[in-house]
Amino acid sequence: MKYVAELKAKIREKLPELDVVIGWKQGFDPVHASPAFMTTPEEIEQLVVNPLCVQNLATYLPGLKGKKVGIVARECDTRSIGELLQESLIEREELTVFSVKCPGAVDLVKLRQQVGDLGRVRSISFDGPRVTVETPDESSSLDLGELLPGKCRVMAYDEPVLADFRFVDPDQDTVCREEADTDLVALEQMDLDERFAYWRGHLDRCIRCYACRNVCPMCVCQDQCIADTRDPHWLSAETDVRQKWMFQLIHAMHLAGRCTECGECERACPMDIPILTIRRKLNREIHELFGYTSGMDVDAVPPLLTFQPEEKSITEREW
Amino acid sequence: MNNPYLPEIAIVKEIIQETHNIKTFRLVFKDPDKMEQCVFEPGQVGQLSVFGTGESTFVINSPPTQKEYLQFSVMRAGEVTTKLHSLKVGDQIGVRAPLGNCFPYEAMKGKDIIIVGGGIGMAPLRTLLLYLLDNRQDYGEIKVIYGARSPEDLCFTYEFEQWRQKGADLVLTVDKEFPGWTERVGFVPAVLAEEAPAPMNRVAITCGPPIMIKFVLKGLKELDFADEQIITTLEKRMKCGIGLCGRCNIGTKYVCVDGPVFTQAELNELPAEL
Amino acid sequence: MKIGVFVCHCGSNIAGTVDVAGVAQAAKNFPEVAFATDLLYSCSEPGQEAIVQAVQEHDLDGVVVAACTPRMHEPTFRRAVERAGLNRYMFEMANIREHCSWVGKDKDANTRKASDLVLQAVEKLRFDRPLQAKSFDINKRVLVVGGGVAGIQAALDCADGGLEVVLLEKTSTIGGKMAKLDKTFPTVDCSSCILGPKMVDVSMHPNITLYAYAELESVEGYVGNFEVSVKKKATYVDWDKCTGCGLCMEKCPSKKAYDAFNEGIAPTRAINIPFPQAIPKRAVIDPTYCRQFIKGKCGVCAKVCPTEAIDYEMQDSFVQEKVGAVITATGYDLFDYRKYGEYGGGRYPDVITSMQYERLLNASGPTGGHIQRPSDGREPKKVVFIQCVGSRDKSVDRPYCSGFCCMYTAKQTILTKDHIPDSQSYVFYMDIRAPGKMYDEFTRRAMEEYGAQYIRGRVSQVYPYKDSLIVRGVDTLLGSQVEIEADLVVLAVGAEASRGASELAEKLRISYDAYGFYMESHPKLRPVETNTAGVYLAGACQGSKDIPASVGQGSAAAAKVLALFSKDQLESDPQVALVSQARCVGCGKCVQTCPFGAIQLAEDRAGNPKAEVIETVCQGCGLCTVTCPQSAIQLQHFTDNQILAEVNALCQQAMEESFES
Amino acid sequence: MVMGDLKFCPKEGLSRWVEELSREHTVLVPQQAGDAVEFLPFAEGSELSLDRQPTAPPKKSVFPQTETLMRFEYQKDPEHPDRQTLQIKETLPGKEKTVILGCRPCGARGFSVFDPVFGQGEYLDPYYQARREHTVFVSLACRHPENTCFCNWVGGGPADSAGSDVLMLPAGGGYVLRPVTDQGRQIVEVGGFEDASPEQQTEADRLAEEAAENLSPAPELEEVPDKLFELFENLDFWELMAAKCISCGACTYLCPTCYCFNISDEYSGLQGKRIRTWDNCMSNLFTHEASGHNPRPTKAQRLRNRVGHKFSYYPKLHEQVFACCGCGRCIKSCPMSVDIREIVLSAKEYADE
Amino acid sequence: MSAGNGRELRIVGFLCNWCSYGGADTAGVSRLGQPTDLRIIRLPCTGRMDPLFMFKALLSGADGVLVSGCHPRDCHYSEGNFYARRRLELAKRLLPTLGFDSGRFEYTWVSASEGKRWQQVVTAFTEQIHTLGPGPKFSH
Repeated sequence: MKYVAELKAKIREKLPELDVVIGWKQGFDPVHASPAFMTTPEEIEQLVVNPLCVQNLATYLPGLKGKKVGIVARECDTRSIGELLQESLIEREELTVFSVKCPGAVDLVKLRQQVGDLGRVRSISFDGPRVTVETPDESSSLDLGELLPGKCRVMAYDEPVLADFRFVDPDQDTVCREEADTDLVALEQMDLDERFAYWRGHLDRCIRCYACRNVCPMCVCQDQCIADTRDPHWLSAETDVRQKWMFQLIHAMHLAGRCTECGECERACPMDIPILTIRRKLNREIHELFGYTSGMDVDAVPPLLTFQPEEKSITEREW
Repeated sequence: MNNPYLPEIAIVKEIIQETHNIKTFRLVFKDPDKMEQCVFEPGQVGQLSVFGTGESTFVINSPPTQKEYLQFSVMRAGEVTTKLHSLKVGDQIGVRAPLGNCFPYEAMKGKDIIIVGGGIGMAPLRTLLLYLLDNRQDYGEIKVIYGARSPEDLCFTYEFEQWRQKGADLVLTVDKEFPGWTERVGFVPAVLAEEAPAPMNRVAITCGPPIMIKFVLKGLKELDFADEQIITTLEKRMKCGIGLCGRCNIGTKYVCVDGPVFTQAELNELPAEL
Repeated sequence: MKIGVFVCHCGSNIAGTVDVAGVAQAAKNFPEVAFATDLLYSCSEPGQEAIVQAVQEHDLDGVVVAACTPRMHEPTFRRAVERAGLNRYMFEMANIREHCSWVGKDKDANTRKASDLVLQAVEKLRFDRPLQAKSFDINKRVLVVGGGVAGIQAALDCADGGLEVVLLEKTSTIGGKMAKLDKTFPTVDCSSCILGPKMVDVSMHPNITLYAYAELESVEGYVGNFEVSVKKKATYVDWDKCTGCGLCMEKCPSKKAYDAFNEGIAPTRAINIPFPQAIPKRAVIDPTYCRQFIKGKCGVCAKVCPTEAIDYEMQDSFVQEKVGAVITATGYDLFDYRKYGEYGGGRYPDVITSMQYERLLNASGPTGGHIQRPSDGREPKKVVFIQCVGSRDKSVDRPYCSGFCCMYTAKQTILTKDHIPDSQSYVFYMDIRAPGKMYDEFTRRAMEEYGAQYIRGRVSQVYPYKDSLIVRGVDTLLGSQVEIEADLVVLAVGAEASRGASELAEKLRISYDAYGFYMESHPKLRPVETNTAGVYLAGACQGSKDIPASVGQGSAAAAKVLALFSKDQLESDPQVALVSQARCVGCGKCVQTCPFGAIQLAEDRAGNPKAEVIETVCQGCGLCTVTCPQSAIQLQHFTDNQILAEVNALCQQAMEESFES
Repeated sequence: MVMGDLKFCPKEGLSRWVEELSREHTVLVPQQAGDAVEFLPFAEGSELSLDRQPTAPPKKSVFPQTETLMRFEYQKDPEHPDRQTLQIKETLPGKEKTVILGCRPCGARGFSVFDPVFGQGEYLDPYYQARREHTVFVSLACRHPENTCFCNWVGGGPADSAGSDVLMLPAGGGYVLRPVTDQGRQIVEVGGFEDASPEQQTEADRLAEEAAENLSPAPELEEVPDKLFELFENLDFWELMAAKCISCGACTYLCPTCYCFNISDEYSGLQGKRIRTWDNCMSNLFTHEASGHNPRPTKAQRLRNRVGHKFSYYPKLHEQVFACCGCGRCIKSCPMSVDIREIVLSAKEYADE
Repeated sequence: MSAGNGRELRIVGFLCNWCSYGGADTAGVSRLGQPTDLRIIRLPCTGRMDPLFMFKALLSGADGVLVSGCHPRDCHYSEGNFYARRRLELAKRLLPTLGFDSGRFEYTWVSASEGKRWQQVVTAFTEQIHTLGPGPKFSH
């Protein structure tokens, strides 16, 4: 991105006032970017912004409470920041948001489906909507639009929820877009038995590593999660699919009205389980019931922490 | 093959309410042969199982010479200890014992002894003390400083007289004045400083709450005890008790098999992760 | 842990459709159950004794009684368990009567269900922990809201019992509806003669602080320690100076003010004292009629007032009071007689309400006790009374019986005859409800001695004819249509919840029924208590009732308060939320949702924010427990683990069965 | 190696062999499941997925995520319900043979880290041993090392045979099967394969060599155990290394050598079981004591222990062998791309200022 | 009064103490016959009803879950059922996505005086669950 130089200059300027600035840098191989915790000018030089910068860095913010933190954030990432602020999990004064216009994102699972094992990719380059990937065997030219993660196809973010500094290239378009939620639509076309079998099958793979939980910016409990306690004893330590399923429901219900659909849970899942779908379904229902979208308004109250004596959208079933 | 995870079934023979949150359990193996075969050394631990709740580690605090039962003192803190406290005489539980190392009682022969205990920390020391008293002739002076917050928080009060009769110089202390309390008043480290045992040919063994240990160690240093002369026991969260599950290590040492007894000199070799 | 299970026969109530001994036998195989038996009547003295004995004999740690609903006997058994030396929260009940034996016919199914319910209770009990009630000081002052006869009685009884009483009345005088009445049934004694002295007692009692023309603004706190804010509405007369001489009222040029006390049958002055015996006897300006307020000039009252008490600039003011208990005695309002268009109420001046008629009968009323038709002042000869106007009628959403209309109508027919000996009264009624002492005799007297003609049937229409009214109805006993030419039609309007009752209920956090009447704790056994500790009910605010019942309830509520205050300290229910400091992350979501403000954020030693429950304020609803994502705040006795244990107990078999293989 | 031991399995002969094996044994083969590749029991029609490194290693076949150690039951005498007796029943795994076919050499090598701990110390783990004894590993040598592969750092290689019973070496449109153990030899015999031709053998060796060459060169790690020990108290270093870690268990649960476990009881009514489940040293609760004390409260301290265990404590206790097989799963499965190689090298190159 | 073919299904009820538990008592006192499948768990308030209990029950093999509390505005704790309504409605709407018929879970309001209504609720819900049949199965 052309704005990266400008971004680096701004971070350099602000760094003396900040304890750390979180951004991305090149990771261990061509297709992986990695969070960068920048405290020195040299580290700022390593900063990159490209469609491989997939991590939502907002997830680190609650853990850095009390420190002056700068964060490089895409538009969708600022939604998580907005929600964190709304719940007073972080302090606005401690935060400096370097808002960057999203260059698009690559779903590595989709990339793998296209080019095979990512561990063999020698190089990857971006030229507008074209993505060129080189492996020892071949060179592929792909369309970035086809590689976008599902989360980029359900909501279009033109502007950040909040920003202290904004970086946009001239003529840069918004890459994410609002389309039908294909995963959910596909699921809802199945009959109930198939859906049950779908989840039973997928969740059976879960290894209970809790990457989905730990990467979630809205998981406030972290070390105190009820998935790990015996008082209360919601889950047993067993690894049968019930426990795994129940955990997903715990996570989803605790996120209801708070989930910012950043998709990190699904991205982090080493077993590639499509768990975002459950959260997305809840978000859709919350929108329908309460006209509410999380994270967009720092002053709003999450819908499950309030009520209306007359609920317009809830039809009381007469029994 | 011997399955080290498999507890023996034991029956609660007697329960002694020591303090408001400490109970002592006397356990007998269901299989009399096992009782017979159970050989352990002072300082070794056992894993007590309340099936359905889990297992927890406690020092066997009866002396090896006591063949009638195994004794454990349990302070109520977590899930297992709470469940243990709800046991009744006649209830059956699981026991895996003995595990871990023991106090170097052989190496202590011919030496003067200073035992410094606080609160529930007296439990592991009791087994050593009783062993020493049973072999009184092998050891020099045996001084015991035992303190607790209040007289109600002292364990084994019913045995103090016996310990004294058998030749222990028992110094009791509580944190502040209490009506009817005629023994010493003051924190354990302060009483240690007052007693000021000479370090020559002496071994110090201490066990108690971390804050007490910290100041007792400091006090012993000030009395010129060498690290090799100071012995303590460590506690860690343990599961398997046999060095496999991987959580109780400090660097290369596994508290469950390499401990719980360590000299200060040994601890100095370990990384600082207590 | 050792658990004892006691399965109650309840005579044949349970044993009739549940194999009680079989349930007890099954319970012996439940975890940690060390003793199980069946009892004929577990709540009886021998039954309770058997429980106490078994606890001691078998060294039990907890008790499950499978019997009736815990809403009935949980307190009974908790006391028994406590007598046996256990903590009273080491007890669970399995409801195998209301939820089982009484609703299922199949004995096998019922027995299985009863066993499940016992297992469920046992599994919950395994997670019960002894809970200790905390004691706290109480403020031995009581607030009585409403100065009608019920409130007056409650206030006087409390005051006589040595309590300081704050009495709140929204109008400018106490006395309520009773003060408006002429005579009272069934003795036909003068209402003001019997109420008047009580009103004076209130004004003279050293323990009673009266706020008239005042309303309850807000209530904070909890039983023993309520803090209330009282709004003293602006009267525009400084009551400390006003002597009630009445000069202002005499000279007031605004003579068309609405007279609420007289039910609007005659006008009053813009500045007025409602009636001569008013307590306090103080003037109030009605700014909607006062010329000083409407036109900005007049000032007559200010000029004539000998004590210079008039203050046109007066604003509402607020007083804070601390009390330990609240008695609500807010009474009732009358059904709007215009709602039955066919009766012509509000359209024809000679169709009036029973209360308006009362004021016509009353010697201190605007007509001096002479019955005069509102339209032309003529003395009516034929008076038709229509009963159940706004009672027992689903079509106007008043399906309940107001209970006192039959009686006051009978009284009014008697009084009519007394006032106008050549008059004839007709009463259209549905049924005569006269179950009180001397009540039925009274209605018979009205018919037999005073010749009131009772017609069983509804009136279909009232319409004007010449200078009188035709009342068309049906006599269902004769099966014929009836038409009566009446000079005056009196509608026996029913009672409905006092306007503003629901707002007050929400301030006090008490519940009210679909009609706005306050809900008592138990319809039979706790008729003056509410479900909010320290808030009691007296009089018609709980449901329509007559004077003796209201007075009785006033005394009952006072007795409850006196009993409550007989101790210097109260014990709080320990079934409250408890925060695990170690697990709380201080996110504050519980603080946000607690309906009682019972949770606050405090800091731990390390300066981390932690939720903290104010035990005496917590009501034990458990909302916070569900709100807290890490379940760090647990409602004691209803913890996650306890409910999960119940779920697991109930799903145990289902779970095994649902594995296909 | 006896020459006649080497057999050749043509590509199309593979599923027939697997089918044959699955008649007598449970055969776990990598199969596509969702977007992941998992070891699942071979059933008729199962498609082998051999092109990708399986998402999870075959660890759970020998060290299942949940192992029932024993069952217990409280038995009650209906006449005296207060007297209940406890029965404990040991639940050792059965003796049926399991074949893992198509794992990578690193996956099989992982168990060589388990063996000294679970099968050679003072206490032997009968569950592990039973499963280990009855499991046969047929490993597929790697042709194309990935960016995350570093088996050569820790003593392995694309055609490493440590821990394997049979090695499958791609060659000539099929596989040269090289039995490593007697168990392996028996397994290969089941296939009734022809001997591998010298050309096939040469090609297999050549491809293995090529693969090895494609790995980035292994650094010298000899001083790492001491270096890490020295760095123990340098919390700044560990905080820097752990900054991006989110304390999840993706790395440990997918690691072929991580063996930390938890033991807990689950019950229903009067019955229950004591289970052993994988545990994650990166979790705060791993060392959290009932008193509230935690010797490793921060992720930096936990990462220090994880890396320390693999590259310092374990080698110090077990003949300088690293507790790592270099499969790279912890790197590629890490949501935040934490790279253990980077940490080890940083420690190695760390110079006190 | 047994619904269906006589074989009971497992229905777990969560009732608030003040209204619906009382309503069920009232039904009992009035001897209003009901199917026997339901087992009731008493809660102080529907505000205590964590929707996760419902999921837990369904995943543990329950065939149906019924929650009942005070009518809105009548909550003993003023607001508990208002929060519950939002939580439970949302949870109910999630069920079909997971492969559970949303009819396996209902929440409703029954006051302490509505014994007749309670009878109708239990009867109708039990019939509904019998129509749906046993809940989805897990297999190993």
